[in-house]
Amino acid sequence: MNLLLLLILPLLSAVAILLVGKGTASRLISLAGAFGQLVLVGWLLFMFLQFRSNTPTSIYFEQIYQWFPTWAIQFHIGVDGIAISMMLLTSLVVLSGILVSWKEDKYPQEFFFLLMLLSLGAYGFFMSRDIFTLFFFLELAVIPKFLLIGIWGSGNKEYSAMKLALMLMAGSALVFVGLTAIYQETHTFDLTQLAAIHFSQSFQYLFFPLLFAGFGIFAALFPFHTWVPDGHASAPTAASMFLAGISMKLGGYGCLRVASFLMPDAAHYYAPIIIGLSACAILYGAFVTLMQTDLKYMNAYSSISHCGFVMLGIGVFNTTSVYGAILQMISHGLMTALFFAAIGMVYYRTHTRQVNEMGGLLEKIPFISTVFMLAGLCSLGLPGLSGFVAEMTVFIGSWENADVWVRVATVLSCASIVVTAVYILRATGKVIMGPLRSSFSSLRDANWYEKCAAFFLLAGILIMGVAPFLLHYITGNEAASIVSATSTVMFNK
Amino acid sequence: MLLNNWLILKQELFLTGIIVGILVLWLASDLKKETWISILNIVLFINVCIPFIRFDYGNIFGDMFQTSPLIVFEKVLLSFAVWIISLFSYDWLKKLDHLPEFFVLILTSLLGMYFMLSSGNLLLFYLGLEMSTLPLAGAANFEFGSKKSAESAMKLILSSAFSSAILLMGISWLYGMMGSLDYSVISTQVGHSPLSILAFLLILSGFAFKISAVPFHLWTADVYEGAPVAVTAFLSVVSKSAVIMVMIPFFYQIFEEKIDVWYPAFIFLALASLLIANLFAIRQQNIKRLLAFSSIAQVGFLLIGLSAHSQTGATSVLFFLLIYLFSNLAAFGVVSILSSVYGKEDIIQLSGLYKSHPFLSWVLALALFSLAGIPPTAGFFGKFFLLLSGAGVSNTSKYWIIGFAAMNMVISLYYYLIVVKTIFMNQNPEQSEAYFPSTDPIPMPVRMALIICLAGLLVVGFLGGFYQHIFQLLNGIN
Amino acid sequence: MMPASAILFYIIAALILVSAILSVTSRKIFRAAIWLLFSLIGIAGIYFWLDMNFLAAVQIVVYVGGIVVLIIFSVFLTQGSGQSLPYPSIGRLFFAALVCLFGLGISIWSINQYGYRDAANEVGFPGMKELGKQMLSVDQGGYALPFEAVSILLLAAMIASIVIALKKSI
Amino acid sequence: MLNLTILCIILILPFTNFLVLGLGSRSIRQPISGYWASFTMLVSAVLSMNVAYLYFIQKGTINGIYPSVELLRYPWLVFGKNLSIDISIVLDPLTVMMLVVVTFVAAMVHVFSLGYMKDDKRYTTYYAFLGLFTFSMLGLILAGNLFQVYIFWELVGVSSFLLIGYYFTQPSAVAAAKKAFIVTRFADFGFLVGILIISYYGESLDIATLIERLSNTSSSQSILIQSAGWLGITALSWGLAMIFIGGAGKSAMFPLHIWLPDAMEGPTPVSALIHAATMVVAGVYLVARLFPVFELSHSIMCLITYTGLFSAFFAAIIACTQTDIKRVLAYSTMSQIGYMMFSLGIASHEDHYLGYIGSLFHLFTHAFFKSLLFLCAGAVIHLIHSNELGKMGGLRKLMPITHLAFLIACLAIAGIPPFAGFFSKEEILLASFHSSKFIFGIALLTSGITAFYMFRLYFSVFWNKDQQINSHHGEGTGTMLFPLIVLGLLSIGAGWVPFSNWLYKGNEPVQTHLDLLFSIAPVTLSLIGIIIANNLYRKPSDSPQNLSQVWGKLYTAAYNKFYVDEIYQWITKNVVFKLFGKIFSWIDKNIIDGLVNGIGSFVSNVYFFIRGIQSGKLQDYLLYFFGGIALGMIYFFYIWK
Amino acid sequence: MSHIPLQHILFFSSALFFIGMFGMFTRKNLITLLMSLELMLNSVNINLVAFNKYLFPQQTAGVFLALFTIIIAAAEAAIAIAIFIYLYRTHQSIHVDDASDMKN
Repeated sequence: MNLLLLLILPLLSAVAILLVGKGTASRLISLAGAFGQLVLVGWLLFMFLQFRSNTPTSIYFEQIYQWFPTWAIQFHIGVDGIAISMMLLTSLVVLSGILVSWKEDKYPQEFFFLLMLLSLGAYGFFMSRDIFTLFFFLELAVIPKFLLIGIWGSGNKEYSAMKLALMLMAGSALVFVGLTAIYQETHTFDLTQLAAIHFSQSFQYLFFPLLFAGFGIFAALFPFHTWVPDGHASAPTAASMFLAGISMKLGGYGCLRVASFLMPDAAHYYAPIIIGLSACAILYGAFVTLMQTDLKYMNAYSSISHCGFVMLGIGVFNTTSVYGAILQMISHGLMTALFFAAIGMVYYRTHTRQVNEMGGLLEKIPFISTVFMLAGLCSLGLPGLSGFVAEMTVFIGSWENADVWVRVATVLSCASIVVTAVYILRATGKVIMGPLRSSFSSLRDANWYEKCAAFFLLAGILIMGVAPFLLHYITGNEAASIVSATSTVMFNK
Repeated sequence: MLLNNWLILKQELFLTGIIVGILVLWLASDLKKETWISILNIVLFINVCIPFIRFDYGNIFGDMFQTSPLIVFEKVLLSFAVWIISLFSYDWLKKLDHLPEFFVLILTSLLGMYFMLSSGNLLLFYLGLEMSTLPLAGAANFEFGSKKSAESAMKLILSSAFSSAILLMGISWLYGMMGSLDYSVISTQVGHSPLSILAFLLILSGFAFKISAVPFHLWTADVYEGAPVAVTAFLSVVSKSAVIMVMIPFFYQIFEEKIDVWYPAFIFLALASLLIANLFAIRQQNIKRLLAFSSIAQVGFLLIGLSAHSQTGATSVLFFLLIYLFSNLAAFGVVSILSSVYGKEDIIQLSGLYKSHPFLSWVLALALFSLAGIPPTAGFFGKFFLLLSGAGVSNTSKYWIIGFAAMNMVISLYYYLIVVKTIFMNQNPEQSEAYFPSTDPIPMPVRMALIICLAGLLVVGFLGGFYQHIFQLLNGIN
Repeated sequence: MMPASAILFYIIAALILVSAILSVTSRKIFRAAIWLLFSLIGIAGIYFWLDMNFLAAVQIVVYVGGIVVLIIFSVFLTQGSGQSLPYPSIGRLFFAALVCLFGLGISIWSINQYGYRDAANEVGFPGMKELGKQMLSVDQGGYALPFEAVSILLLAAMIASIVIALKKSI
Repeated sequence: MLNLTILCIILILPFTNFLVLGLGSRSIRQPISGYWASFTMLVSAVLSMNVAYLYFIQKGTINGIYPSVELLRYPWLVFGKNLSIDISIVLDPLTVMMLVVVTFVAAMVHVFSLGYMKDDKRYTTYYAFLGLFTFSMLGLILAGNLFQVYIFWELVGVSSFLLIGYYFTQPSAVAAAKKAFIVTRFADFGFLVGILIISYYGESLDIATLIERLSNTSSSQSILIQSAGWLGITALSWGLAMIFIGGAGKSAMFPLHIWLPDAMEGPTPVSALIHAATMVVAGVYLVARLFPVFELSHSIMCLITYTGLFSAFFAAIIACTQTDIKRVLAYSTMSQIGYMMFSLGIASHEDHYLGYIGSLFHLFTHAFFKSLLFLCAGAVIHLIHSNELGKMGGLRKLMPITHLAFLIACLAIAGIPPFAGFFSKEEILLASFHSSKFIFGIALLTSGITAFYMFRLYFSVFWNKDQQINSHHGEGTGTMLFPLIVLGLLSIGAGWVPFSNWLYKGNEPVQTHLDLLFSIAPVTLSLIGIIIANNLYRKPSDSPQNLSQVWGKLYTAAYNKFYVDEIYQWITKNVVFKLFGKIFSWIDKNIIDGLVNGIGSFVSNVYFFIRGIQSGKLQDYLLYFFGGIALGMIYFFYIWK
Repeated sequence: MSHIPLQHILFFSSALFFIGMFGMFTRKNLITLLMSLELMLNSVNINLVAFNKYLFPQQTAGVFLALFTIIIAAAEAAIAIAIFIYLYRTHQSIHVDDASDMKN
């Protein structure tokens, strides 16, 4: 299958939205586009599985085009299991994001256009095999994010949009310096070629922190996370879903695929710091979430906590933990998107996101409340839903490291499951349970599009939660190969 | 002189022809403004296309005047920018009392740049430099009725005269050491005596002034703010590009041996420009001033690229200049409309622009994003390659420099985003109606200019082949 | 024993410097213009002293006859000649003097460092005829191109000056 | 034949109920859903008994022991080479016993709920939740993989949450549900860490493998886990202690018991199912399951013993003072589970694991009589619409069958022969007698107190003063009476099951026999308790009140549950929220976010310090211009080279 | 003339240059600024001519540069004075600091 299709489709639908214009048409086009993406990714997955059994290589559907020969920059795309599963996540989130914002009536054309652009960036990022292209797609999403939050957001939206854009830009600035250094060291941007190169230790020690912190800002690594709460809280529903569901994964994926993968020595050297920060993010994020009363802030902070698991997995960097990190990326993507969708639906009806101003919604809007509850349960790691699978894999993985520091970090991270339960139940208890407020007595339950949106995400969560072996079938080997590839590089020196 | 020699000069000759033609037409007939403008736009477009008729390269006037594919390319860029400027200044030009004179001045300036680019000799270089500046000072005064315009003209002419006096002093000392003004002679015998360093510093300051690098930049903001938008655009795009284009052979070839002087100097200028300009730009209320500081910051990036002292560095600089041309002209195009509606250019007046003028809003926003270096706009590629080549030197602290520049990109993003925010997110002061009246349709030429710029700033970055082409043009530059 | 020409040079130089200093410090603008005039004439004298007659003539024609007159006219146009110029602030004076002295010091130091060959063999310097030929020559060492170019510059300058100076103010 | 299909049917039936009824909670009409669910559960129960028959009778022993049968193993989630979560179904005597108990009690509760819940709006949802619970509980007990246990452990937790919070419009129910979930979640944290420790050293998550490796003292895993340690405690003990915390949380052992009394906010049949018979004994089940491993660590066994013992005694005392019928039952549940727990703790090979057998036997019998008690209480509450003892009294005339069932259950729990409780308790007491006199003494005392408070309950509800109940019905519907009768019969008869023939440790059944002489003491003590209760509560009188005043502070403390809740509340409020939450969010807002904003505002305010450069005065510009050159001169002439 | 070392002429021209620069820094009247500027340009011309005469008498580049500088200076002066006059009309002042509306 031609991977370019996955770039062309969002681009075409974006252009079509711009050209066709007004409201309904743009909605339909974007829906068709998003659905097309899902189909394409599904088809890609199918082809991938078929090909993999025939020809075992590490990268599939590779395409290389010369782009800037002066710099040896190629437009090099290709996928493996991890990339495909991330793309699957993207397509699900985008589709449901579009469905959720079906009734967006402020500049719908532009709204859907920007969403399409965002999805383009995400696909491109995940399929890039050249870190220049990867960086290009990483930054591509800055404009849409800024505009989505700033124009369609709520609350202190301009501040949030600005903060988000600047912090992400700062992250990519760090990444950029790292990329520059890698290029000047090797004169190539190609990931496949870079993978075979062993950087000197001093080089790794110097530039790994830059790359990791840079991508870490995207992934809400602990001290760099403050864009997350404001950004997520102010963003419109679809943008929140995208931000938390996909955008933060770009960071995790980058940390894994670029930083740790290319510089395993440094990854090993800095592992205690990364692990410490991740454990801090996990527990700290959870405790801060406890104190939030705004639902979106809550979910945003809980995202910080959950993304800590991703970083923990990457920090520990063994087969299981990396696999756990990948699982957690996917799981968190689906779950947080669902949560934001549910919050959005609630907000759309009640016009408040303050936990204390709600109550008893289960009686009036059972569907949305159930979705809300399920998202919450997934977030607190209920077995049968995706969160459990991912978190447990990370725990097991990081426990495999017998270092005391890692052990302590792991136990602290495990402790977060309690705090998570506290805040999730507090929210569900206050929002959907309890006596119904009189002002909410005339709420109407979910519309078809909201149901569809929730359905897609829920399906993902449930499939992953009930049958994690399916995902293992797609990505398990890749996680192992990432770790083993780097360990051979490490020990060859 | 043979015909061939004249053909080498064809761009200059055609431009001179235009100038003379304008004067003749001005004296001989009484054309309407619209006619003037359309004729000029067509002629300027032809001016852009002239070299494509036939490519002639060579040195004439005893190597005083040189052309090469690179120089022709650079001239095309400059004349293209002038064409765009004349397109988008349509509204302003229509109201201008002295339209032919204005064009005479602008085109003389362009001619000066042609000479400067083609110069093989410091005399012609100096002449070209002055020729490109002095008429502009006059043109800066063409916003008659504005006190600011006169002030900016005064500041421009006095500070540029001051800088050229200093530059000239440097040239004179250099002459005293070399005994010749020819580049070919100078490049072979640049010494390392203190006087040569001093002379070189003075010359460098002249360049730094023209490209408005910190701390030689202080005239920039004031002049940009006061001058008519067309002149500001010309100053910020054409003048600056021309000088930077000259700097490539100047420092890479003629003063190559002086690299241990100009490399640290460039780095200092670059970092200072980035930092100071960004810090100033953050708080600007006037969009022309903002763009002035932004252009200073861009110079910081350009200097980092220039400091690379390699063919790739030069390529990145030229590539970036092209992108900068599109982005900045797009921004100024929108500003010129703003200016012609209000007579002033405060950022706050862009409030709610999106409601009334989505097209203008997108153009301005994308232009600013391109200046900020954010994909998918071309500015991303431009900056990426500039900094990437800047990291190609063998200097231990190069990554600090790149990191500093990268962090400055973040700061710069802030003020660009403020404008974008104003366009898209601010409410109109009057709830009912757009602050920016949408009654007047955008005139055809302006629309055309904006579309060209928009296409340019969206597409150019992706053209890897084009980059390669520039790279080949620069063969032999180190 | 210093030859007369040398003494002449020092006298002219001193005259120029003194009048230049007076020109930049005089409180009366008209006097400043006159001191400038002296200074420029002195420079023409230096050219004569250097045997550069053509240049000296140009100096007198352009500067003395042109620019200074222009300056004096503009003084008349812009203000009464009797008006005293305001004092600059002491700090500014001091600082400017400091900076200039620093610059001068550095220049003199570096000029001193640079070992100029002593006055070279007295090859006959091209005369006015030669200069004229070179001015319009298109070959090596010819200045036809700048000559033509500068004419366009002058044209533009003229047009600019006319437009600007004749424009009625707001 | 014993095969996967039959077990799958048992498992899938409740799960299908959950799915179908949950999804169709609005379209499936009221009676249909209930009847369908009850029918399927009855089928499940019958099938389970069939399984028990097949396992114990038909298949029989091999070399004197009942072999464990692995019917299913599918790698569900693979973690690297050694560890994987295999979804598995393993049958061994313990499992089969639990299977029977769970399905049977669940079926009874389903049937009972037909009547009890018939007026409820979310009737179908209720059955869906019940289905989920039953499924999870079955998954838990059938698990052959430690992590699978954890998975279903969590799932039963969430079903418990859903069912406790079933009346979600009542804030108290919501609070109770949250409390139940969070407290058990806290315990699960321990469980998780325990799993991590044990699996890391045991290099497996499979229970059988773990037991095999760890109990074989010469295996490398065993040597490692015994030698590794932290803070002077071996890794094995750490792991087991952590796992026990998990079990203690679920089984409401002190100090993690606080959720159980509050959990009574749920519908009463739910309490009968989850908080009396099945879920709360999961901790006991877990310890029993891993008993061969627990056995290895003496200190942990002690921990189990004393936790259980204290909980039993502690809960019994509180139960004497409570006035809410369900709370009394809840504390009695806690007390009984404490019994089971300490009994497990004292089991050793010296007395042929009598404690182990006794514990599980008690689990078995307790399931019946305690669920019966709850269902009776449910029937009463259904009539009275209140939980308060003060509003009840004299109900024996109105609801004779319930009365009889309740009496049977009370006698059973009080350990009066020949009711079921007698046999199981007897074994526990015997084991404790063998173990330590102190434990025996406490256990005996507790047993007496149990009899007292159960009969206090009984008399208060069914005797005492006659309440004016203006109700058109006395007994509930037939569907409510049927389970009472069945369970009543079982409460009488369950003790006669030859339990120790089927479920034992070691190579052969333990010959338990009734030592009548030994039984005298506990039975007498129980009778004394009953008599005291009779005197105090049979007729309305002031004596209970006087008595409580005599006890004074102790009574108040017990009435207030010894202030454990308050301590927890103080900790949550002051430590979790005020200390961590507040401080962290303060840090986040002020330091981290403040730093980001601070950098931002610093950068944007530097302008005000440097704006003077751009003064608008030309000559300043020129000065700066030359200053730039001068800087270059200084650098190149003085610093450079 | 050969008795005068080249250096002396250069010192002299440097002095003139910095006198002019001093004027640029301190004078407040725009026209006096222009005068100072002319001094600076003239000092350069002296330099050029002296170099040409002393060191490279066989060619004429210095003289020509000086010549063109004079011409350019004239053009510059013309435009500058026109601008000053216009500025005087708009600002009613020729004081350089009066024209500082644009600043930060």
